[in-house]
Amino acid sequence: MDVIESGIGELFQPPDPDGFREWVHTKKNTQMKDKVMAEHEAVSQFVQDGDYIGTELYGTVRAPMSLIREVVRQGKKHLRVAGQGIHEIDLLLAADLVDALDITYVAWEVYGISACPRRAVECGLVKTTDWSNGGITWRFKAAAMGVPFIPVRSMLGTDTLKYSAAKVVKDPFTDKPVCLIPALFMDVGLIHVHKADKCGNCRIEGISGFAHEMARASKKLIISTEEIVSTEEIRKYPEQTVIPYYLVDAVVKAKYGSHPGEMCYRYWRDGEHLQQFLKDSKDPAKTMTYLDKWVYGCKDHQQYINLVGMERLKKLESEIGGR
Amino acid sequence: MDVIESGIGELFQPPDPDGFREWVHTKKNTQMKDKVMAEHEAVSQFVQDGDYIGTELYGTVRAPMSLIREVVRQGKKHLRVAGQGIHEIDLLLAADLVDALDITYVAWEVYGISACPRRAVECGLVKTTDWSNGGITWRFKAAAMGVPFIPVRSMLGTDTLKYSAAKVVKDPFTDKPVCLIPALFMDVGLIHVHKADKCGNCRIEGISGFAHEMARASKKLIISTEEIVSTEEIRKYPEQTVIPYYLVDAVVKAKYGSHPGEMCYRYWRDGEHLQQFLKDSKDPAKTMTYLDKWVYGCKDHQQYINLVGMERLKKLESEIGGR
Amino acid sequence: MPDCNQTEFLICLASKLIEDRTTAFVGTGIPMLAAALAKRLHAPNLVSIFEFGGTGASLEKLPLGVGDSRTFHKAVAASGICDMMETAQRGFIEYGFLGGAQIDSYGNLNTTVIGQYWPPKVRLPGSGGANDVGSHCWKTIIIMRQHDTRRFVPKVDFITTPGYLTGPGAREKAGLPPNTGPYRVVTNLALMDFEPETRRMRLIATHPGVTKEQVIENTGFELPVADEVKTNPTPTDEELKILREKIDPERYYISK
Amino acid sequence: MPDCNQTEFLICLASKLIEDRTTAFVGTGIPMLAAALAKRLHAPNLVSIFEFGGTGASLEKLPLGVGDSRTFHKAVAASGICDMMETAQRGFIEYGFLGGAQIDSYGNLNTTVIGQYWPPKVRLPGSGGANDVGSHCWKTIIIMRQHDTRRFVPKVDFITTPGYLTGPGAREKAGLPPNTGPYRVVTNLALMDFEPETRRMRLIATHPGVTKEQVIENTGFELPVADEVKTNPTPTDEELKILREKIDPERYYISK
Repeated sequence: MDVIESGIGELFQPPDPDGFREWVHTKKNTQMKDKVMAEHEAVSQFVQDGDYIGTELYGTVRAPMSLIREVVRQGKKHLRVAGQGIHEIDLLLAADLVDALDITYVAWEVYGISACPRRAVECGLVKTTDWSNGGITWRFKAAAMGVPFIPVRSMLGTDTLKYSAAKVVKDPFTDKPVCLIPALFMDVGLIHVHKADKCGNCRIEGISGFAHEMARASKKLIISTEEIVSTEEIRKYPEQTVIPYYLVDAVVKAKYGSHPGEMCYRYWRDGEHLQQFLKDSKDPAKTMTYLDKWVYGCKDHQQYINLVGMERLKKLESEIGGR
Repeated sequence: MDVIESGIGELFQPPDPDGFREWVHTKKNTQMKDKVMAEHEAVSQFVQDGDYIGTELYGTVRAPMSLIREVVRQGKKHLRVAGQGIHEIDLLLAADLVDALDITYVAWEVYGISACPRRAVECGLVKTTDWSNGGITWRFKAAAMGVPFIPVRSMLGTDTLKYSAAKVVKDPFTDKPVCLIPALFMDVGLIHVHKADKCGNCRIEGISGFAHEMARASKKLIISTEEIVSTEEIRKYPEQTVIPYYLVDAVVKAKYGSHPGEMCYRYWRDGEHLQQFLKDSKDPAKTMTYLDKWVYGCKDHQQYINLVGMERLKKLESEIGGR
Repeated sequence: MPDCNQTEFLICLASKLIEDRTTAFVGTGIPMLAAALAKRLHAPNLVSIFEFGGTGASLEKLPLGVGDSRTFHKAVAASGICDMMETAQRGFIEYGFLGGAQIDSYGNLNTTVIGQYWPPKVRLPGSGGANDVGSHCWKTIIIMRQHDTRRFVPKVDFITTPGYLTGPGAREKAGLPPNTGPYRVVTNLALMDFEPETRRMRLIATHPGVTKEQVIENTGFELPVADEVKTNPTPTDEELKILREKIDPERYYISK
Repeated sequence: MPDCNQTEFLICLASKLIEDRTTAFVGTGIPMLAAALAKRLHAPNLVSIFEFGGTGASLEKLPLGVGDSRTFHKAVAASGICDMMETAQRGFIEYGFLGGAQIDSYGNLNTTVIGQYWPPKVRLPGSGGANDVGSHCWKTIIIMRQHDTRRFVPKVDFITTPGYLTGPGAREKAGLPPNTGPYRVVTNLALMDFEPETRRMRLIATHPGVTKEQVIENTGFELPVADEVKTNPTPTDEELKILREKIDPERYYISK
């Protein structure tokens, strides 16, 4: 099983299943206990300068926006970041908190392209390693499986592979080339869910994106949730638990925590807010004004919500599709 | 990435992701259409002599027993079989339909050990290749992922590996040995679920065992279901669909389809029936008497259910734990 | 040209490429509109698959992104990205839709950078799911809104997504699944396929009022021409009405 | 010996090895009873994990198998086998419970065949989840109901599940996760651990009325003896009452 090709991209977080196991064994608590805390406490306790962090799903859809705003507020520096990047990564980049990006897609879909990542990457301030969307998610999956890599049939033959840190080997069973994707064990995962109990057992409605994988790939895991439910309720439908408590370090209550993004079955995205930011992002000064108002200007998520206003939020609730 | 060790076990179904893809492309229909049919039709149309088949979960728990009885009734021969083996594999072995077993566990847990696999294997009638339970399930998972293998950290250093068809290689990322488990793409998968719509969108309550993986690893997939629900109901809670319709070839209505095994939240196992079979299994003649009565003697699942009797079934329903 | 803009023309043309009773891996933008239009017209049984987990949504309202709640509204399944990517990897998805900033004659696409890799002259969005779609779907349909020599280039700056790579057999040699690859290229000028022997892009139809020469002129590499070059059909009134009134009434896409 | 049978003694002893506030990978049989007993007495916060997906069940009723509905009754999660095996593989499970037909001095276990591999003299159940549990859990507790020289052998016919393989460092060399391996062996005669320098089984405590010599005599390999050999505690009346009345009232296991 010879290595045919090795991507030349930097591996910002090399796969280390044994290191992850050791961390779990010495630092992780498998006791079922109350982990509810304020976002300030969760972020200050579990995110450190230099950490490799990941966010799920992406900026306009069920993203842990209230947690990301808190990370920016606390000015956690020299972060290395993975994930689909839209509004959440823009905020980190605008606040100059990121050293390196494992990147797959940093645009705003229907709305266009944000200027934040372009500025950061084009002037060489932020290092990048590129992956396909499948590729980066399979990196989480490999970590979630507790193995150093998984084989996939993406990225082969392309510069996406060449500039990644994947490898191509000859499969010893079929003798055909396959791409090996290195596992991505993260220091911190941030995930926003519909329901969690106080111990961290979580439910997600609708698509689960890559929550299953990222939760399992994170040494430290902070959950924000629209709603806290009882453990009795969790125990009634155990098959609905996507993230079991033992993966979770902190549970933060954050109704409207995905705003300005959407939360399926709960509230629709705030298109006006998003498009305004996108416009502002073209101008570094206006980007800072946005941060001053919406992030630094709010002491916590509650103040942010007050600033958005209940009228707007009720409107967004009325705009989301039902079941 | 050198191969350090290769298991000497026979690979009864070598991994062939390209062959699977080609099969899907030319033989599988992605149209949403009515696939409800009688078990006789499903088995005669989709199971052939010599097929490699798999069953989920296992003999006493949410197993496709009505389908297995139909396979025995139709006398499908020279089967190669994977999966946890309890009552379902006993029936196939007792009827002398199996040439080869990818084996992980063939006992009856609390009840003891059935004589059927012992007889078949000890006299050399049935070839075996051993895997760990994780190992064989990861084979389904690799197939479900569409790749030729996945790396795991089980089986290393043991005879379980030596007599399997796994390989040990040096991981090119960490330089440590890992075990590569070859994908197991099956000809036929048989899965029993709680609810399905007529197109084959399936829901499972409680643990999902390895249904997700086996459904995706099967070229042909026959579903039996306790209940047929409307597609509207399926569309209301799309996150509950464990098996989407496009994987499914046939949907067979089979209330009490797991009998004598249990079906969580529906009916408890029929301990008396199971223990009687286990006793009978020690004696080849009595084993045949069992088959004559419970399999060959019933023209279909409905006759089997009539033979069991509603009184017994209602009692089993009353014995299962609620939510 | 009919009384519609180029985007509308593109969408209607792309929509017609989708056969009924199939699956399509649908990305942000024109693919969503094309799939929604096909579903309302000639392909009611089309199952659209979105990379973050939505399968078989009703598409009553136009999704604004590949993870939004409309991608699984009344869907038959809502799972996650790995499940969808692996569904494609196992060969279950017929059509994939792709776009790009640059394309070469083998259909290789660039959506990553203009210029060197890092730091780049222009940083583009990146692969997203494109590389996976282009690797695993049986037939990828490439949509390029601007057919010009800046975009149709002899060599893309970065191969984000594999077309036929360096020619016949190259995909298989690289380990990509056999018999996959670009199927059609739809642009604001014309429709192209890939010549089976050489795997090079070939002109097969032009839009009304567009000449072969115009297409060739706007292509930065040698573009073979099929023996018979057809004229692409103008969108019908019905198509335009549904597109404008039902699918994108807010004109997120079709006004561009 | 107290007024209880060997199985009951074993269960109570195994139960005491489980610390509170931990996770245990629970297999069919004695492990289920030991976990249920621990949960009702000294380890109310024990989270039991069953290989087919049950996590943190109430264990109000005794499961009859690792997939039955009691393994996830009022559980906090009910997923599938891959999730559970990978949870162990990632290092989240503290204790694993194993048994076997044969064991050697390094704690290697055989549950596959007696005699050659195929056709075997006696076909045993196979690995089931044992190999995975023994590979990934931090501490595996081995339960052997019959301590005799037929079962405690110099060389097992087949290494189904890894103990310390050939000695110190062998697990790591084979690629197994570091710092894992057999922790205790509980039998009908005694309690053994594994000597840290040699990784060989060592006698650390005998049951009441059992002598060191008896244990050594019934062990088919050289069995080192700890400096201080303790006497294992007799089950208390409370333990036996709970075991007989609450945990296994139908005597599926404890009558054996």
